[in-house]
Amino acid sequence: GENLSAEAEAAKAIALEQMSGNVQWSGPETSPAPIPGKRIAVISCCQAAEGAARPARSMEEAGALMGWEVDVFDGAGDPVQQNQALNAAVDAGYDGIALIFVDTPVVSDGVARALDANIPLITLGSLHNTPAHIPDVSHDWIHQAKGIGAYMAWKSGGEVNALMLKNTDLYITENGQFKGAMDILTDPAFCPDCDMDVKDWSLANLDTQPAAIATAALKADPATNWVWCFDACMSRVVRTLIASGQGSTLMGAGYDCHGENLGLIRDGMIQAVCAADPRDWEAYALMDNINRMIHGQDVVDHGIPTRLFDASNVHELTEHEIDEGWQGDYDFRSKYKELWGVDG
Amino acid sequence: MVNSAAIETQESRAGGSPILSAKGLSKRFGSTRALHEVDIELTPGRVHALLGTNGCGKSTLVKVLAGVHTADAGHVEWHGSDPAIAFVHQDLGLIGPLSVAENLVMASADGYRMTKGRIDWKRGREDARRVMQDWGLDIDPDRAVETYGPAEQTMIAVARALSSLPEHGGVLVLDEPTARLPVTEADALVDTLAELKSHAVSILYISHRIDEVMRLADEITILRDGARVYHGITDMDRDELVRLVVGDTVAAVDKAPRRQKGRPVLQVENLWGMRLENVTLDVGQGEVLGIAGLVGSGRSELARTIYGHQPSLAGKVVLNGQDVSCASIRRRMKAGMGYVPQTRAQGLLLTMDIADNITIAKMRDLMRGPSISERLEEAAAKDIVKRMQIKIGGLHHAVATLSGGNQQKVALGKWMRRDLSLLVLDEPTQGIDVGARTEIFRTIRQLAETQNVGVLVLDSDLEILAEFCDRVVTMATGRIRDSFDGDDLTPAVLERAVYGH
Amino acid sequence: MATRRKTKMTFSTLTSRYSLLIGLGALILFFTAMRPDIFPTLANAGSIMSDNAVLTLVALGIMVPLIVGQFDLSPGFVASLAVMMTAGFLSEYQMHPLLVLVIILTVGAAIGATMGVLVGYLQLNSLIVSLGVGSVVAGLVLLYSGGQIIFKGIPKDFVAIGQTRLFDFVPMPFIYAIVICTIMWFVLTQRPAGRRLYAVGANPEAATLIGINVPRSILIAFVISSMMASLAGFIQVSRLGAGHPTSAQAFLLPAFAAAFLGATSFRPGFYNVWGTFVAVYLVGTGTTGLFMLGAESYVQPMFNGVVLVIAVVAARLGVIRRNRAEVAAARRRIPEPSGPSELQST
Amino acid sequence: MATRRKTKMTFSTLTSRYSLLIGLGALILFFTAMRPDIFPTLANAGSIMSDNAVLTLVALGIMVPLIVGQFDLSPGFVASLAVMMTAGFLSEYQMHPLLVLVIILTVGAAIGATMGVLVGYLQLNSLIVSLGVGSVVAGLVLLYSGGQIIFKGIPKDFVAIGQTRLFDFVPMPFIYAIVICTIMWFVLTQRPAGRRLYAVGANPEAATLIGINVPRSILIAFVISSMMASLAGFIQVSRLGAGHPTSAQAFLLPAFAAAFLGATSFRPGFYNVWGTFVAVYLVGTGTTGLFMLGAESYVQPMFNGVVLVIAVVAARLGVIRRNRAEVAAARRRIPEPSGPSELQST
Ligand SMILES: Nc1ncnc2c1ncn2[C@@H]1O[C@H](COP(=O)(O)OP(=O)(O)OP(=O)(O)O)[C@@H](O)[C@H]1O
Ligand SMILES: Nc1ncnc2c1ncn2[C@@H]1O[C@H](COP(=O)(O)OP(=O)(O)OP(=O)(O)O)[C@@H](O)[C@H]1O
Ligand SMILES: O[C@@H]1[C@@H](O)[C@H](O)OC[C@H]1O
Ligand SMILES: [Mg+2]
Ligand SMILES: [Mg+2]
Repeated sequence: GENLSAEAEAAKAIALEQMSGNVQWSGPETSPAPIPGKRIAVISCCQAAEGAARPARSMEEAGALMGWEVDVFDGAGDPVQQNQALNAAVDAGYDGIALIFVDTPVVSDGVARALDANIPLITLGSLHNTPAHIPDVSHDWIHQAKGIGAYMAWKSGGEVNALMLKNTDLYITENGQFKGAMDILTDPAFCPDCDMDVKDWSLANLDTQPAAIATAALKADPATNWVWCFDACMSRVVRTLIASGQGSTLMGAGYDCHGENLGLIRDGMIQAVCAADPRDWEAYALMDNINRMIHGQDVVDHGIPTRLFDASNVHELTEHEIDEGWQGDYDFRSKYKELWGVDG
Repeated sequence: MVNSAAIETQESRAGGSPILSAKGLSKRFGSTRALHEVDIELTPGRVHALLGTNGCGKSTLVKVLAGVHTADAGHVEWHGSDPAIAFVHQDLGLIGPLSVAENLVMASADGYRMTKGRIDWKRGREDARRVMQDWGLDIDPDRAVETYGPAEQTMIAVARALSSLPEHGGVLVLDEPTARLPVTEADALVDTLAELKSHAVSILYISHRIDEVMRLADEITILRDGARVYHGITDMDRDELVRLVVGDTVAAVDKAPRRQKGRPVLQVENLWGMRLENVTLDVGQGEVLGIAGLVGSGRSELARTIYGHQPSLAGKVVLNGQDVSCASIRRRMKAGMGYVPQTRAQGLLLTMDIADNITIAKMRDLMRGPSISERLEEAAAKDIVKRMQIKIGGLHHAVATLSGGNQQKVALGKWMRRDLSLLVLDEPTQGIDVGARTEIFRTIRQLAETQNVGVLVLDSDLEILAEFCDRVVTMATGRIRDSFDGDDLTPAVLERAVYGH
Repeated sequence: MATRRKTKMTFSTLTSRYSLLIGLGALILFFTAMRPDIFPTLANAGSIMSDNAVLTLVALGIMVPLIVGQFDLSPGFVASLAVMMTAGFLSEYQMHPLLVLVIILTVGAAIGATMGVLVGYLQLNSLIVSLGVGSVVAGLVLLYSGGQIIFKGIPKDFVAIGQTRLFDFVPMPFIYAIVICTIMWFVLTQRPAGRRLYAVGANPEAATLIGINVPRSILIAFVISSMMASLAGFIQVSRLGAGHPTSAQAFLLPAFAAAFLGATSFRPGFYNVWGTFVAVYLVGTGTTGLFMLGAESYVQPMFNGVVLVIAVVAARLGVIRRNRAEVAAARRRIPEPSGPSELQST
Repeated sequence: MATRRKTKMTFSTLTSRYSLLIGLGALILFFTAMRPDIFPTLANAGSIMSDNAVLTLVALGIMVPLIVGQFDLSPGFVASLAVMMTAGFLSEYQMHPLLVLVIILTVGAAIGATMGVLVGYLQLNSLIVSLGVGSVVAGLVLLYSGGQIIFKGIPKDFVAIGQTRLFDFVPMPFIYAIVICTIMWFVLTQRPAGRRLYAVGANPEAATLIGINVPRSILIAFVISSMMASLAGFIQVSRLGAGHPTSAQAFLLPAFAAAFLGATSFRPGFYNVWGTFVAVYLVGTGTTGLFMLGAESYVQPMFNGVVLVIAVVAARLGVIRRNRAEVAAARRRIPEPSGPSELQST
């Protein structure tokens, strides 16, 4: 029963496409057999963040299947410590190193040493930024972000008045999540009447700044109908807005689809949509690519899917997925076991 | 050193049974023996004086009694129940930022007065005002203690202790209460204490002022290096008592002939300050000029202003013909000034070691190449320690661990390393024992005579001033009143000039 | 000290004593003038009250060690532990909130007591002890939470504790803050126990000499600080309805800033309850107002910094002005040609 | 002060004076025993040296205000500003690194001078001033960078300044740190100027009375601290190859921890260069060692906390043990034990 403008219809099409759970395997069909006993160092940007801790756990899980020893290092959100961990991993002679949400340029000292030492190095969540020959396994961030932008345009009939809470610490949030959403929101073909108020914040102030900005900005401009930032930020914003009795007419758009945020969406608490990526799957894909690199082969694209969830399709997730995150609507675990010729 | 076996211990004259007896108290600080098997008893209605040179352990004994230090051995026994005991500690134990009234109530036996669960500030303030009036002190109970000068603070501490004693009985321990008091106030305090005897108060009294002790004490205990070397009644004469305390005879003061003042090193011209009014005076080369006056007469402000530690409002300070009125302390030092402030803590780097404190005022002569030579530094420090007879555990012990008197010697000693033309000393011998006091003044005179240093001494002890100074001026309410020299300069004359009797 | 009432107050003493309050007033007027439509509303006042209540508790807490002359750098970590324990116990074991409160206050007290013993009795440096203990507590938070947010199973009526507004206006957390401020003010200024804390901070040796148990005072101060941090964590969960493992760590610097700022007002030179309270709300109001004006995020830290510096400078200028007045008064005594005194030479 | 050589040292004095060094040794032995294959390698030693060199500079910097009795809470922000300016100027304007260095040192000096004037000459509380100024600087960083990381266009040979290892072993940043430590040690202990700084910290009033310009000393201390923070930021960029706007803020607490820890060793009771240096590397070695043992992430903060507390406790127990030994020796000299002291306090 919606009466949508042509632009909004166009946006809707993009969004709907990303909301369906129609996933096909488009990854590799073969993989070299893992050589048992390899040691892999996983350096996580910050184990205190669920979005990084979750794939770290899955890498341990996959490593166990492959007969590998996987050690997780916590970079504690600090590039200095991340670099220190990277150096330690190089010095300890690991057979492969994985970085989770650690931007390679920010730890270029350790990266250079790893490359010098010919240790396979791969990232999750660093886009394909410099240096180009460090592969990243994660999904297509821009594509996914366009879905979010389109969803926003669609749901407000092409009249988005958004507070964009842009985190500035990570390359992918800026050049993936933010860029993709803005691509749609600033495109007159989808969003002719859209108005975005962009506010920066940094992870150091995750617990204070986004919420403070949001409460004030919302009062200053009651016409604001969207607030945008990734899930960890969104949940803090939502909870603070609710605590201060605000936000009844507001919608929230986030990334990651953590359990907490899916709960907010289901309960109609401000957040309306989130964009999920199967981070466990990405972890398996990363281990698969490291396996290839150890064998001296090229990495391959694993065709990681993404999906948008809102109140209309959140019920399609299992209880387990609400706790542990979306699993990609595909039994990737069996697929990788098959590829690696292992079982467990 | 006197052979301690030669010192007899007399039994005290019977005077009622003791209320408190300490037996075999021993206390060490690192390698320093502060107390060694000391026995002492306090008896109601009697004043027990505790004497001894600087660092012999007097304050340590007081702190053991107060429970601040735990003795390594020995014990303290109370006879009778629930004694009220009040202290005037050597460093007073006042809380500077808090008001006089609060300092009083906080430490009083019954503490804060409460009304309906709250502190009754009004009553506390009134009580404090009354106490101040009782002791004839012009002190505002609302003001922070730290805004008062040392003499007033001492009186606050004394008033606090006295007011917390019961009508009858109780124990009062005073650790050099008169060191910072001018003679009139000191006399008044001694009178008060004498009166307390009739209220059956047991008093432990520490002082370096032998005359006070002679007047007040019923029995005395003398410590040397932490050990008791004498205990008995005060039936000896002054010189004998001094000999017992110092362990040696103090040579009769060499009545050096008063000297004519030479070319002036310091000229103060029409100086005005917060309290100073049109002060004009000068100090000649090699002259020791004393300033006498009541508390609050502005002596210390004059000293501070001359040294540049407090700005003047108008007028001139001229040193060796050079106008230094607007110069920094550093420049005045370079021009030849030295200064020892009246508050000891202001003159010392308490947490730093003794050698540092002695050498900090002049390091140029300690350099070996680009760095300070440890050997030269230690030699320099050792030299001063020897010259000033400072009792130390080691050159690298913190100054804070020295006894009060020895700290004072360090504060003064550092100036001996500089080329001085004027030395300003504000109460230089407060808390210094009789033997050392003479030594210090001898050193000062020597400095004046052999090196032509002009010395400006502010001291509340008029006898000392009369003895050692070439000339003494008196101050009252910020003004210079009289000047005495030659044969006019006697303690009696000074007393009349200062106190008007 | 508390004996100030009688001192005659000049206008300049008054303004310097209440500079923070004046600053807060000025800020409110300014933002009201700028955004008369949205700033001076009950709803906005309510959210400012609510948003800063938890910080108020942490700031009051650290103030107590500051009063006895010690630093407590741990409250952010202790509050985080309380956040995670509160959320965890409520959701996992369905404990009664009161029981949870008792448990986390006990844990807080134990942490505070640990620091208090190390600082008070062993006489260790409080900065290093509280940093060390805080670091261990941070580890405990990670251990307990694994970095995960706890959001499920937090009962509705528990959240009501933090989100209800009295008369649709005054948020409960603000009321808790006010109540605790009042109690602390009472104890610190009207009870001997509080006065002794100030004595310990001003001069521990002298305090010892007048029979105050300095180590115990320090112990108590740390216990209070940690318990306040725990309480703050508890209320934080009820406000937000979830437990974020790092949410309370951000309180550290603002809490110190508030306590320092507070010491410039009301009772200048002493850490005091109402100064701290107003300081928290001064900065909080500024933050909200600035963002309402659409300020970029870099403006907020700059504003905070400038407020801090202005407040201390203003307090200092008050003192300088008073001294000047005294000097001027003294000058008036000097007879006419007070200039270069060449009148007389010896 | 500098003169400790001659004092006779007992075994227990030695162990307590060098407890940090002993701790570092013990840690190295422990990790070597646990991971003999990977821990005790030249490469790993090099990495540890390199990874902690920047922190060393910040810690040495804040030590100077600590010596004059003041706190500088700003160096994390100042270092961040230096990081962003260095990265920005190199990449945007292709400036020569030396020019960049001169500029950021000048900016650092200006920031330090601002704090120094406020603290030294206006006699404002250093905690609040440095927090305030630091906060303003944090705003500047955001303003300049928009929070963005700068990593493009940082020249290779600039990065070499931070990443080269001499003889494939000793990293350049470590060499800078050692050189600066040595200079600072020399000035602080061997030159009158250093003595005077300690004197200011011990008693500013007494320092004034012996002709030391206390305000200027404080000014200088803040200037040094800020310049060291700037230098640290500069080297940080060359080490990491990018400018991260908040990466240097994490230095604040570890830098203080190192300075405090350092003051328990070498010259116990005084902030000192080599103590600080060893403290940084003690904690840094622990971090890497724990990584190599594959410890869970919660272990890291706990380890740091425990090290801090143990270090101060050990230093303290050293003192207490010394006193005990002396008391015991004294007792033995006392002819007859006079029983337990049943002292009574008032
Ligand atoms: N806290 C301490 N630490 C180390 N040594 C101390 C300490 N307190 C006192 N001493 C030492 O104990 C000895 C006795 O000191 P005490 O203060 O009792 O002397 P005193 O008789 O009161 O001297 P004065 O007349 O100068 O006040 C001195 O050598 C002093 O250096
Ligand atoms: N450097 C200073 N500058 C200004 N005022 C000071 C300074 N030092 C102390 N005062 C003030 O001077 C007063 C005490 O004066 P002072 O020290 O001269 O007292 P005093 O020694 O008892 O007096 P006098 O020396 O005249 O007998 C106090 O009010 C104190 O606050
Ligand atoms: O979505 C991302 C989140 O998962 C990660 O933890 O932090 C950065 C975000 O961009
Ligand atoms: Mg004494
Ligand atoms: Mg005086």
